[in-house]
Amino acid sequence: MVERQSPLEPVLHPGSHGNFEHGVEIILSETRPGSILQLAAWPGQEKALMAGIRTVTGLALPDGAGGGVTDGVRSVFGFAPGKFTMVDEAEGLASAFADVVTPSIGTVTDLSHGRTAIRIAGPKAEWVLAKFFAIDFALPAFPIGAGRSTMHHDVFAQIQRTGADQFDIYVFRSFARSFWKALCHASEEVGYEVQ
Amino acid sequence: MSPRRTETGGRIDRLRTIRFTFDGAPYTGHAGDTLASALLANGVTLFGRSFKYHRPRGVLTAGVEEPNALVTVLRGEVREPNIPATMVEIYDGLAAMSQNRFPSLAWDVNAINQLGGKLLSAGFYYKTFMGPVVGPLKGTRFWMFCEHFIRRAAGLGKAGTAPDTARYERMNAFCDVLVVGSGPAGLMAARAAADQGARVILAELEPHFGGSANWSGETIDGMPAADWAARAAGQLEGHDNVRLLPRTTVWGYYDGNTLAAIERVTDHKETPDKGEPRHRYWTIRAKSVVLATGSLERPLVFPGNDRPGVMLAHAAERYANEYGVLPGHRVALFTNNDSAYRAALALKKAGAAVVAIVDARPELSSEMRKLAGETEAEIFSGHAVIATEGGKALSGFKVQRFDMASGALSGDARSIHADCLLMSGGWSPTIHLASQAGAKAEWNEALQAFLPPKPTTRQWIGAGAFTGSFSTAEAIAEGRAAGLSAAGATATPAALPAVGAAPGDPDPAPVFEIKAAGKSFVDFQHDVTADDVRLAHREGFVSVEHLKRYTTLGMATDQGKSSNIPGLAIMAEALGKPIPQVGTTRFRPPFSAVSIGSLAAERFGDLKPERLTPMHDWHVANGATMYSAGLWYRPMIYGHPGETIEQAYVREARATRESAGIVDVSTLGKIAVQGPDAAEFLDRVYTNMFSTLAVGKARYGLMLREDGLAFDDGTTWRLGEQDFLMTTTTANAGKVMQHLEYFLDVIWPELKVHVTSVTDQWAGAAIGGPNARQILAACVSGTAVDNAALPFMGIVHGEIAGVPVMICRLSFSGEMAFEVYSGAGYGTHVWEALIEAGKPFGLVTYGLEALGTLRIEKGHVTGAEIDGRTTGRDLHLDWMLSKKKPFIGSAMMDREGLIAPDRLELVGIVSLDNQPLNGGAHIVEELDEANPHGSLGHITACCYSPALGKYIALALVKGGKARRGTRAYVSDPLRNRFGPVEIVSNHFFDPDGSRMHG
Amino acid sequence: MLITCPYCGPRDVIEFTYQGDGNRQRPQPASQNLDAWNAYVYDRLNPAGDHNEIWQHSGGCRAHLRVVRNTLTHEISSTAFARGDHNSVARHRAEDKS
Amino acid sequence: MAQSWLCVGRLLYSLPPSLKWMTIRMAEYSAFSLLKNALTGNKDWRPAWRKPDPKASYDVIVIGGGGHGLSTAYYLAKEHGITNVAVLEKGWLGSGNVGRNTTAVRSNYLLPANTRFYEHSMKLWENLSHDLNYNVMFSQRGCLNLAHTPAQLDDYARRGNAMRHLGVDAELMTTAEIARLVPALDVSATARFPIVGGLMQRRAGTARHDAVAWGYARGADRRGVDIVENCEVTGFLRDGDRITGVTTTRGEIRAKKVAVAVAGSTGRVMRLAGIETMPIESHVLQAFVTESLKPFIDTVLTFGMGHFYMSQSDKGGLVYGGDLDGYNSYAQRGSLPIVDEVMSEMLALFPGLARVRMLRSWGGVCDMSMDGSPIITTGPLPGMYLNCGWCYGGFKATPASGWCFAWTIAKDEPHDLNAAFTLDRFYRGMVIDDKGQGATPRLH
Repeated sequence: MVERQSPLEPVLHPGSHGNFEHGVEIILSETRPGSILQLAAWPGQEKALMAGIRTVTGLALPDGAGGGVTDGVRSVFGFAPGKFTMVDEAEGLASAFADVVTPSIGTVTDLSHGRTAIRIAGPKAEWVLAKFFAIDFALPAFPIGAGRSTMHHDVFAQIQRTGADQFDIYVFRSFARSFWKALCHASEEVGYEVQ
Repeated sequence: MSPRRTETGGRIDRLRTIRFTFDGAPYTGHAGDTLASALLANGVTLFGRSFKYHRPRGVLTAGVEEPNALVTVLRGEVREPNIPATMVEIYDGLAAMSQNRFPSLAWDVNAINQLGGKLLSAGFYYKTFMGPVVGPLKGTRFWMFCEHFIRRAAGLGKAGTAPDTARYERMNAFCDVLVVGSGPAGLMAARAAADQGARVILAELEPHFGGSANWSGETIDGMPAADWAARAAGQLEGHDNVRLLPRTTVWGYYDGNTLAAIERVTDHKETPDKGEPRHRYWTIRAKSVVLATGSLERPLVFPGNDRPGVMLAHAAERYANEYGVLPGHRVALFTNNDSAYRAALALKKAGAAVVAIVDARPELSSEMRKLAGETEAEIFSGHAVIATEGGKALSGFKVQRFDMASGALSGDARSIHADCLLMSGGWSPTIHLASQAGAKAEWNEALQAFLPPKPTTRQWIGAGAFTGSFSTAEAIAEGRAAGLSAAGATATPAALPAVGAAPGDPDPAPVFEIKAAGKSFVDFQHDVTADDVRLAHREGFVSVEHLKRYTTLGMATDQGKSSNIPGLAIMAEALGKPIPQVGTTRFRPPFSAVSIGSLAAERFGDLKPERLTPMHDWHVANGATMYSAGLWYRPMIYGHPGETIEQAYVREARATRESAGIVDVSTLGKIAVQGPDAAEFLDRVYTNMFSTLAVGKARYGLMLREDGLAFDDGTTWRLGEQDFLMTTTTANAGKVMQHLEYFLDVIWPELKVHVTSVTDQWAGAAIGGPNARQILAACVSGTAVDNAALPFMGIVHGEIAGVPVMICRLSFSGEMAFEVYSGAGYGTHVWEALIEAGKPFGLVTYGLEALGTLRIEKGHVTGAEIDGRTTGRDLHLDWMLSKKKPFIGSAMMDREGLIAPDRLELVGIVSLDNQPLNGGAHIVEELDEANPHGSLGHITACCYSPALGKYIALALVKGGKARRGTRAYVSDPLRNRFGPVEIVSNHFFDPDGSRMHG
Repeated sequence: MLITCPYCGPRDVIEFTYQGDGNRQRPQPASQNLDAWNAYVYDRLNPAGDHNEIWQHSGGCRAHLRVVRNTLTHEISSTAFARGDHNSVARHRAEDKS
Repeated sequence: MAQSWLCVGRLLYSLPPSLKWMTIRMAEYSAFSLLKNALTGNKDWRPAWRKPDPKASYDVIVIGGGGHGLSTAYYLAKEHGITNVAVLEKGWLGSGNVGRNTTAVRSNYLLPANTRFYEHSMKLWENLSHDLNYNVMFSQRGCLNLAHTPAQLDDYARRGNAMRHLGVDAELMTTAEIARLVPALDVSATARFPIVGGLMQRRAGTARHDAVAWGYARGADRRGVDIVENCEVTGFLRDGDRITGVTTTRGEIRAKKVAVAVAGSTGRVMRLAGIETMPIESHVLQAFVTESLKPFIDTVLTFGMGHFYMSQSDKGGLVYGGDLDGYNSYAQRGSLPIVDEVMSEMLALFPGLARVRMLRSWGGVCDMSMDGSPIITTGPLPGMYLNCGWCYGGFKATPASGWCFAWTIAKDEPHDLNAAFTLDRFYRGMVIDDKGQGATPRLH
């Protein structure tokens, strides 16, 4: 199998950077999932779609806008009415959904190449992300598993909280390198490690 | 020991000595000093020069409202102009310079302007400098000649041109309660809200929390107020739900309770830590705001009130109590209210001699008489200061008997020797943020001040001096109540900290100006005098906005913080109206000036992100010159050493037509259009039919705007019955996406269609030329690519080098051509495989220039022709305007203006003199190089055509279709290019398309 | 300015694209009534006060919203999905807020 | 160092006697009157314009005491001899956009209808201070549009050539020339959007915005026009369809002709006349000024990869602005994202300004028309005349707008220069869309 090229390759420098003498408070990494799908239901078919997600992945989506769940391998979250981002470490998830999300329920759109997944973790993750996005990252406002669609100037982002101190950010592939550089720059103040 | 430093007292760290320079001269101060306090401690009294008259000026205040003592702070080559010395914390190596003087602060040639005096009265420049109406200086020349000198005399500091290497950052914050100001009211509010569990942010513009507690000399809870404040701030620091922001000015109050603040993170440091920003720009979305912003002391307006050594009473009190500095040894006080007596007493306690207390009021209360007695000053009640004496520093002043009711002066003037004169004209609550939030200030006759209205929502709540409650005890009670209320709790009775304070009546006497001979300043920095205000009145500039604009009162860097109310009062008197009828101005952001760097924040040095195609690194590594197209970067040419741009693109285009060329088309907008109604939707969106398109085929489509003008074009591929892949031009991808979403969401919600941007999902390579098919055949597996399997506009799926690809046979270049799409992560892999397969055929990579050349030869349109003003007909795309169905724009496209015969229509242009043509050149019937006129239209795109061996262009020309075959001229006066051309069809090359159909 | 997206919650105005007067009525697609088309394409109510307008949450869920906003004060009195059939989805978010 | 303003004054007196005579003869504002008054303590200056009570009727009522309303009244009196005119202003004179713009004056448009009109304005500007006997400080320091790609430079060349073919000055500048003219500019090739050249109109420049309102007010007043401040129009008087006057907060006023020049409030005022919809949206446009600085930039400058423009006032403040906030508003109150955007673009051009400070911001309400061009027309009701839709262009249009509107009112038909600026051009598909954005006002 041919390996996919990451847009971050030339700028992803593993190791500690910035003001890390007092400790590393941010860990940045690219998660490189095999599959990133958009699953979208027609109005009224949201529950059917959520059931389909459960059938294929075993993940039970909570009700409510922006709800999501992760099992560490597969993650899913709502980002718009009736629309979900579904992520799997393995490739080929689109075909698994092809029979489940029928035309009467909604559509499946493969974005596995189109989005780059960046993970930011550590005690200062909220602090660094708050430099970019005008959304409330505090845990009560943004619970674990939940997803948000937002933007930093021209860069559209979907963000899922996958841990108390951990967020997975999905950005358009073409913007990924610029965004990564900005993320590193913003993390220098607190010291960061690239994995 | 510095000459003016007290032996003890103050909140400076006397063990830490700090060295700095002012105008190159070395000085020392202590940690905790501002530049103003440190210079005062060194006996410096001359800080700056005023704007117009270049009068010598000292320090008037101790805070953000300082109008006089402005300096430029230097960090190497980087300059920061117009910073109040009162706001600069000194650090080792600080270099500050005075401004607006030449050659030196003490000897300034422009001080000659003072002789101009009455000639340079308000608005004088509107009345002169117009110059003669005939001769060489008529028109605007004479004024511009004068303006040259005026501009050089005006202005304050000099902006730097060296790039600032500091960092600026943005921070988004959310909280339940934002408390602005950390005096006793703010501290109490923050504490009360935090105790309710609310998320609290407390912002303080000074380095230390505590506000007036830091210098009031009062006691709270039996301890010095400053200690109480430090303890309260320390307790707040321990709360998880509280964020303390010192050195943070909340400068803007925007819609939706969004507040903007600037935190000066490292201005007070010699060097910032690694990655530490200089300024942090906080955007705070607060459910509720407690405004505890205090109040500002007002100067009194009297002749010579601007002489260095005259300062606000509380400022002197601050210098003594907070910084351990005596602003003078022989101090006097001129006041219209009780609050200033405390200042006189503070200076006395700090070691100064208080020589006189001049009070405009005829009677003093017994408490004030007692306080005055403690200062051992001579008391002049019912008196006023009518002049000051001295040169660049105060040596004394004159007092005369003053009748408050009539303003009349009487009796003999008496001179008093003093080196510092404190003045107090009462206090104005700092209502700026409330005003920005839309609150209309209300005049309070007793306090002689504009107060904020009582809030009607929980958006904001005021506390302390901000509301006109000037005593610390009131501030403490109001602060607690405001904090509870902001947190959504109801106030319960509680024991409040006890305050030990000097007595005093908060109401000042309504005295603003002492009318006597000499210049009495209202706006210190801008040199607006009381006479200027009266002149504005005489000339009819009586509304407060006219007053401001005509005299420039309140337009200086302090934005009228000290001058607004005295200015209004003088105008009110001239008009014979009460002050509130003259009006107050609405305050607009910012509260105080903010660095532009902080507002650009993370975008400083990084205005826009770069958008890169999957093959970007390959292009750069292989010699491409990259071209920024919107946010994207695209190869312009792959130049060989020594080649010009024209040579490179001609080579690339020629090779493509002779053998094959490949170009990165990943930037094309790509939108997945999916769902049972997708075909119906496309029929409505495009001018031509898509429901009839077979699966596995693509079609070229044109979209119009609702107004009937051309919007965008591209091919759309039918990948499945309910599954289309739409392509758009690179530039319009976002606009087309929004256009589609709007119609689906707002106009036709009944259609079951999803649209998704998949631009980034696919890498695209277009390969074209006589050998293109053979090259594909050499590397594609899993499908045939011959004419049967892959007819024109057909789509096949296969593999290249182990990667799944989707290939559509379509042509922009006019050659036998294919677009090869693969997953973006495989883009470079497929690209390299294609190039490898093309090697035996001499395949070239080509860039935007050759792409443009090939399309011009074919007469295809792009954004240069679909420019928002052309119709489908103008571009000869009539054949695409279906008559079988309505579509977006169909109803409006036949209006008279859109079918007029003189519209600009697309034509081809051939240079007849074999010289290059220029984009943006115009086309005329008759050449007139001296007086170009009669434009028929313009060239939209041009190139040297290797296929035709000529310079050619596309152009939009009036009635262009009918002009085919006629002569005309290019007229390009901007580039001095004139010459004959022939107008031809836009289809220059292979008009019947035999090449692409193979 | 904050606009409360029924799906995403209160968000900064920077995330939204203004799509104008929400009172405009698009004629039937096949209509040849040029007056009606002219009114739809070019005429605006433009009131000084409450205004019924369309916004797209382009930097968020990308849904179009029908917003009633006062053009004198910028106060927003209501937001809902322009697509009526999405408004039930919004309930959860509204409950989160309260 | 001949820096003193006094030196400048003295220069005036050293002019040849004939020129001096010309200067003095024409008006009461002059260096001599200034000196004379200075010697008498400035006690004898008169109000710049009277404060009359409104009369019961006029030949023409102009609603709106902004730049356009005042210039209309001025040219009605001066060019057409119609002096029985009232200008009604709801607040203080010049409180609308003439008092809150970024002062640029230029005629560098693409489409002929706009170019001709704005060039007429430019010619009036060039003699305006003399004409009004009021120094409006029109400074022809040039306006430079920066181009950042060769394609954009071609686009500018198209516009510049269009101007030249109508007799308007325009030239292209190279990066090196630009660097010499504006030394603080980042002209490096490594800039995110490198500067590849620019389009310069040398005759463009800036003027002192408030002075324009005051100068026209004084000029109109001296020709007999009544300027009535604090007089808000609350309704229209009608005889059938015909407009015969207005009701105001200061009583009813009748007139043969009622002209509306209230850009920013057009929707509100037209609604009083029963016209509910217009091809206009009111949007807020912010502007900014820095603290005073010594001379930093000697031209008006615009950024090509965003929406940013800047000049420096004679007082020394950098005056600059950018895009609309992007939504309907009558609030004169801006939003933060535009602040950030404008400052970012400013620093992309001038990294050295990061430590300069923004002092003041304000918002103006713009009538954004559906094609970005203005409306100066008879109607839409009998007895009414309408001037609106100025988008960003209102200030520089002030002289020509008043001049053309006065013509239209006096002669009941448009002048050639405003013949294209009709209200029905949208319906007819005759839009004048310099930006090519269609009916999307926030994009004009």
